[in-house]
Amino acid sequence: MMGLLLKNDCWLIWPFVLPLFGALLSFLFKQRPRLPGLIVALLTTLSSGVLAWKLVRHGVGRYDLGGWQPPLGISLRGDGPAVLMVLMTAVTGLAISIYAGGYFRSRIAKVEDERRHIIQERFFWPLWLLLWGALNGLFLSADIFNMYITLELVALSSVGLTVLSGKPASQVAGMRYLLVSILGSLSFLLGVGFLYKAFGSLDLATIQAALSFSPPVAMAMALISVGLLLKSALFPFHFWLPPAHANALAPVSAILSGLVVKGSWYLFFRFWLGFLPLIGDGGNAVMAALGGAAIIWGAFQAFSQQRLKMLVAYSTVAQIGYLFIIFPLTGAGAGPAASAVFYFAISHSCAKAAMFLAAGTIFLQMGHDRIRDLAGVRQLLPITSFAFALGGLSLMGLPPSGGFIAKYMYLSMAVSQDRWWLVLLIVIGSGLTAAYIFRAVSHILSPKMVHGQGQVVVAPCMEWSALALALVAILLGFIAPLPLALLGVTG
Amino acid sequence: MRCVKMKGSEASGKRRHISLLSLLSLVMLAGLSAALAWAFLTPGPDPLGLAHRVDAALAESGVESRVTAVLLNYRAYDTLLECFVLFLGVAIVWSLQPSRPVRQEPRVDPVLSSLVRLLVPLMVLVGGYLLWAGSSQAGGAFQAGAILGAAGVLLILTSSRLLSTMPKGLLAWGICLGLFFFLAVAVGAVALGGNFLEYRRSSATMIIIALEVVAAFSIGLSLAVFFGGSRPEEPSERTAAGRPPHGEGEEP
Amino acid sequence: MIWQNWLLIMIMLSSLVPGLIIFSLGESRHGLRTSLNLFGAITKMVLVLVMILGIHQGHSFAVHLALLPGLELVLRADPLSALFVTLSSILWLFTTIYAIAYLEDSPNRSHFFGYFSLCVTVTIGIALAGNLLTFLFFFEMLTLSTYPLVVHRGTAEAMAAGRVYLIYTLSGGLLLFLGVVWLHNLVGPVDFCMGGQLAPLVESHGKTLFMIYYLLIAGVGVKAALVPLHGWLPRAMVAPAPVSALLHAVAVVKAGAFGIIRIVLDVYGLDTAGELGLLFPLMLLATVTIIYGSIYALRQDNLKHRLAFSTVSQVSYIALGISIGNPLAIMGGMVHLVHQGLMKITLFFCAGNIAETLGVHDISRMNGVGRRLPLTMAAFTLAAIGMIGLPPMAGFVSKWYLGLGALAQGQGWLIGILVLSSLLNAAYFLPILYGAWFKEQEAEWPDDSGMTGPLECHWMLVVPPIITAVISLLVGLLANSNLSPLAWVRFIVSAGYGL
Amino acid sequence: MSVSPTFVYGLTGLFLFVVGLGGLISCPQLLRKILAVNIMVSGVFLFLVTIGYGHGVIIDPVPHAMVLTGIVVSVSGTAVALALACRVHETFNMSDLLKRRTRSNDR
Repeated sequence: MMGLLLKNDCWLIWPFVLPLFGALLSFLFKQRPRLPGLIVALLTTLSSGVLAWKLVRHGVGRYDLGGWQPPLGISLRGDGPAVLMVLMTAVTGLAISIYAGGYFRSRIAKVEDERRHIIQERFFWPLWLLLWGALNGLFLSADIFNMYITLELVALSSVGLTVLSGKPASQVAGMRYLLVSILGSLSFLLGVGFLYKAFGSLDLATIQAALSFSPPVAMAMALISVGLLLKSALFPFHFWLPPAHANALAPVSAILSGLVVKGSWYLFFRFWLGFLPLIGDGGNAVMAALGGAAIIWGAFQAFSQQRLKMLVAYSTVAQIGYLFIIFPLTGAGAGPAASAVFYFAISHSCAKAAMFLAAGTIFLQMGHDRIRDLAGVRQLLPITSFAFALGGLSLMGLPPSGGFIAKYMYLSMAVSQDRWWLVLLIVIGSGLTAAYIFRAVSHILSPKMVHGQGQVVVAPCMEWSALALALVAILLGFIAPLPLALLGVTG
Repeated sequence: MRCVKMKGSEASGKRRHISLLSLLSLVMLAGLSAALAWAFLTPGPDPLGLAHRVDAALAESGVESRVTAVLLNYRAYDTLLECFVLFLGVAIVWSLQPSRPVRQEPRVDPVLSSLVRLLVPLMVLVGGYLLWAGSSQAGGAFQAGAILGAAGVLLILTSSRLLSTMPKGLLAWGICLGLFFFLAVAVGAVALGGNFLEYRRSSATMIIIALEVVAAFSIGLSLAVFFGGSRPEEPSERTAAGRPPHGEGEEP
Repeated sequence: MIWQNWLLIMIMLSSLVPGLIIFSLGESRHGLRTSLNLFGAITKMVLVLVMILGIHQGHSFAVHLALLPGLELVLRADPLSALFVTLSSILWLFTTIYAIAYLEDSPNRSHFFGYFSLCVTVTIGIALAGNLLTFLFFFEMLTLSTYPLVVHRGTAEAMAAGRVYLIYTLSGGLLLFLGVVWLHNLVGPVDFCMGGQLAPLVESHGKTLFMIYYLLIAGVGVKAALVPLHGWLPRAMVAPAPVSALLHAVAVVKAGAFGIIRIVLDVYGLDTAGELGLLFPLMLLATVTIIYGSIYALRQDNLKHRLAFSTVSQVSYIALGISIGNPLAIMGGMVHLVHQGLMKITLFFCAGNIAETLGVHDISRMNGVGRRLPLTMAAFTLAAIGMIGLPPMAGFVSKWYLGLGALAQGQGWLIGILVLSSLLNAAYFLPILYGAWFKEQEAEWPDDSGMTGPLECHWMLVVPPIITAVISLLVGLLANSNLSPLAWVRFIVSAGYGL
Repeated sequence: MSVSPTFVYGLTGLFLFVVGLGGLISCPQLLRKILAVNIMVSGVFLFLVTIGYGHGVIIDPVPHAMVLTGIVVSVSGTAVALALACRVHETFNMSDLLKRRTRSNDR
């Protein structure tokens, strides 16, 4: 019986079944939700790892849920990109989970208002595990209506996590986030309706095989794109993101910036590539123009922020741009473009999550995150400061880091396809990124000695998990052939 | 005087500005509706849809109602996730910490309470019927769940402490029960050698009915909890409630 | 063979591992930190010696790591890299010794020595880079590992200098990056080999190669402080003296100059570069930098600033030698890599001593220093004379070969430049020497530490400059012996060009 | 092309979607925004239902199932939105997100 549960194809279900199960458990064990939460996080990570291994060994996995083949039933599809995203979620998610364990403990121990922190922890775990499961379900889904439901799950749990901090700013941000999210989902759902009307199927592969141009299809594509862009916070739809990401609890900020935006972007990428024959250069150019605007605008905003978490949040706005400027480069074959953009996505996920975790630790220690007044953090929290700097290194795309590899691939493709305006954009974007990162890092790593900062109040696991994540971002600068080999498993 | 005048002109300028904006959005909305109508009305490919496939597989599904077959057999995974959306809603509503004490016990209206006494059993009955009908015609777990939820809402209206006076944890278990059962069925199918959520032909009907019953119960409970609007306070919390969330150490 | 591959990695690790351990050490672990530093430095020297012997016997050393499919990180030891590695590892040892004493009571030493070791590791990486990508890889890392050293003091001035440094070097890094990517796109991965591999493309892609060349040169030119990209260098003088010494003599500026050598000789190749007309502009740039740096050095009163502009001027000899494009001139340029390093590090050690022991920073207040710090000033004098290029010092050897090469290439006017530069060098060094030795002390030293005795200050501050000064004398005196840098450079050039 | 009820329902659904969108954009009050979203939701569902009636006799049950699922999802969303709106209202003692901005501008 155990054997049957661990059959080859079965590995596709565990990355979302386990967290869903864990969400229920941690919801019920409200006295100590941390324990089931951490155990399930570990198991989910393991199962994601095994899934990746199975993918390399046996090729693309398909799984017909309920035994019904599509288009009647729903199927899961574990190809390279999907499994890579699952793996990314697992690595980032595990580190965030470990961080969260220490984070809530430190807060409960620190502040007199401990009841509220206990309640926050109690609901953090179910919401976070549900989000994790929903993300995995989203990545593995091959059915467009199923994607809608997973999107909703992701959106709702993100909103729940955003408002968990309970402070007024996060409530307003969460409200706006929720409305934008629902609007995006509805647009997506209407698009799904049009697609079903045009193709009589909800299976993405079936639809893409039968693809031909007609007004309903164009409308569906437009609705789905706008819906997903709203959720991915691409400029000019980014307005909701910075307050939501910056005002959330530290692990939540990391989850939102590192993982959640990747979910809707991933769907967008799949749809867009599948419908590429219908879209043509015009649509790609529009995406790249929006991406470029995001890079420039986000960087300027990040540079002018006074708060560390706001800076990191605006940095997310800017980095999302890189996920979209890839589209004009798909002209010479989707393979290399996918490699570049997915590599960018996974390194950004690790780096950004590490930076948000580090920023949260700094916040907890200092009681504020005004960039100007952060001198002396290095002495109190050397590991955290180092983690922040390493994450920044990867964002800037300097070697050795995953960001460097991604930037190399981007530039290489842009040069080889003679897209000089993209080259210029990437170069300028890198310069601006370096500017705002160093603005923060120069204060955090400032050698100024500051006395009387008091005792270190954060748990060691908070510092080390952020560092581990940052080190993964660095490590990605050396092991690129492995993730790319995984990504290349398609068919 | 001049000052007032300026203020007036400023205000009118503002108004003009706003009206221009709303005009613009009106134009855009009109354009959107035109585009939607165009996309809807132009003949495109007109596929058959999945109706015939659903019909062809109906014999194996274990139920006679096509919609129920889709919901709880062919696309049961969607339904599973949808139940999790409900659960998620409950978790979020409960996680929102009240910033002022829970509202006062409402004055109990004698008409309402007698109506409730009359209505609730009837609603439970109707819910049961809908459940039973679901396997062959319109109806099913969600409709039944909605009726049960409405019954719950009525009960809460007559006694707002109803949710908090329930035994500790029972509510949470009740909400999770349907999900646990659903997950157990899904994973159990794998353990028995099938696919996730794959029922054997012989037991399909029974499983689906059981699923419907449990799901209807959980759905009804969740809907009633939504109406409650916040986490029912536990006895230990009563004193802590009402603190505004502006404590120090919060991230501003 | 296995050990040959491991050797290069060990050379890298010999400074990386102590560096990482030092990062985690507490501030008070002075003894352990010192022994780790010295252990690393000495181990590295021994390993480098083994490597040189191996190269001499015809072994080849290379390590490969695939960064991307078809794109490798390559560490390879060829004679040119051996030259730079040797220079770096020897000077690192002395700088470490010096820094231990220099920073004796200052805060944040763990941080300082951690980045210090990291910086040397990265420099060694630059030296051993076997292809352009690897060079870029370490070149960018160098920026990051030196930045904390530049801002080490943490003052507002230091932070501002660090900002300027970053703006210059990161922009340069971006240009270099773009150039590398573009070139890779054209020809695939570019390995360093004498003569380059771009000759077949001159016909078809001349213009592109032209543009890539300027991107690359601009990228490395920032670190090499070519005018007008030199602005960061004088400002970076706010760093502690050992850092300045390291920046000027070993790491940053040298990495830039080394990059110019690699790009011109090993990526483009002299012939291709000549054919594309790329050498002459570089030559002009180098001459302008030489004169500009010297003139500005004259105008500085702060000793370290004068030395900084002197560096701007002197490092361009290397670029000049390469751009003349004649084997003799290349020899002159390459050997100046070593000679300038030895002399400049001596000068900075001495400047640090004077500042540390007497609190004197300005040249106008240095009158009579020679009597107070005779050993330091003796070392300073040797190095300064070498810089001016008087025989038989090291600087003379470099300039001699540069001149020979220029004549052989028919660029006689460069002799005039060399002479002018030497005169300017003399003009800004001799007054210092004169004042220090022959003038009377005018006022109390601002901050005399009062150390007297057989050695004028801490022995670890005095011994390194003396040794480097003596070495710089010896490499000039014994230039013709088989062990001199000149002999090694001749070996490199004759292997590549058949002298 | 004969005007069948299906077309009317479908167009109505799409129109409701647009109306709701307009409301969502133009109404500053949170409660109205939530109501507007619900109008949009109804529009989408109406549209989805009409898809199933494309071929006369055989009615496609899949869009129906989609609508049923969608209803539950939207109920959850609405519940969360309402609960959150209550909290925002309690915290700021106001009913919309705009008012706070204008108030602070007035000062």
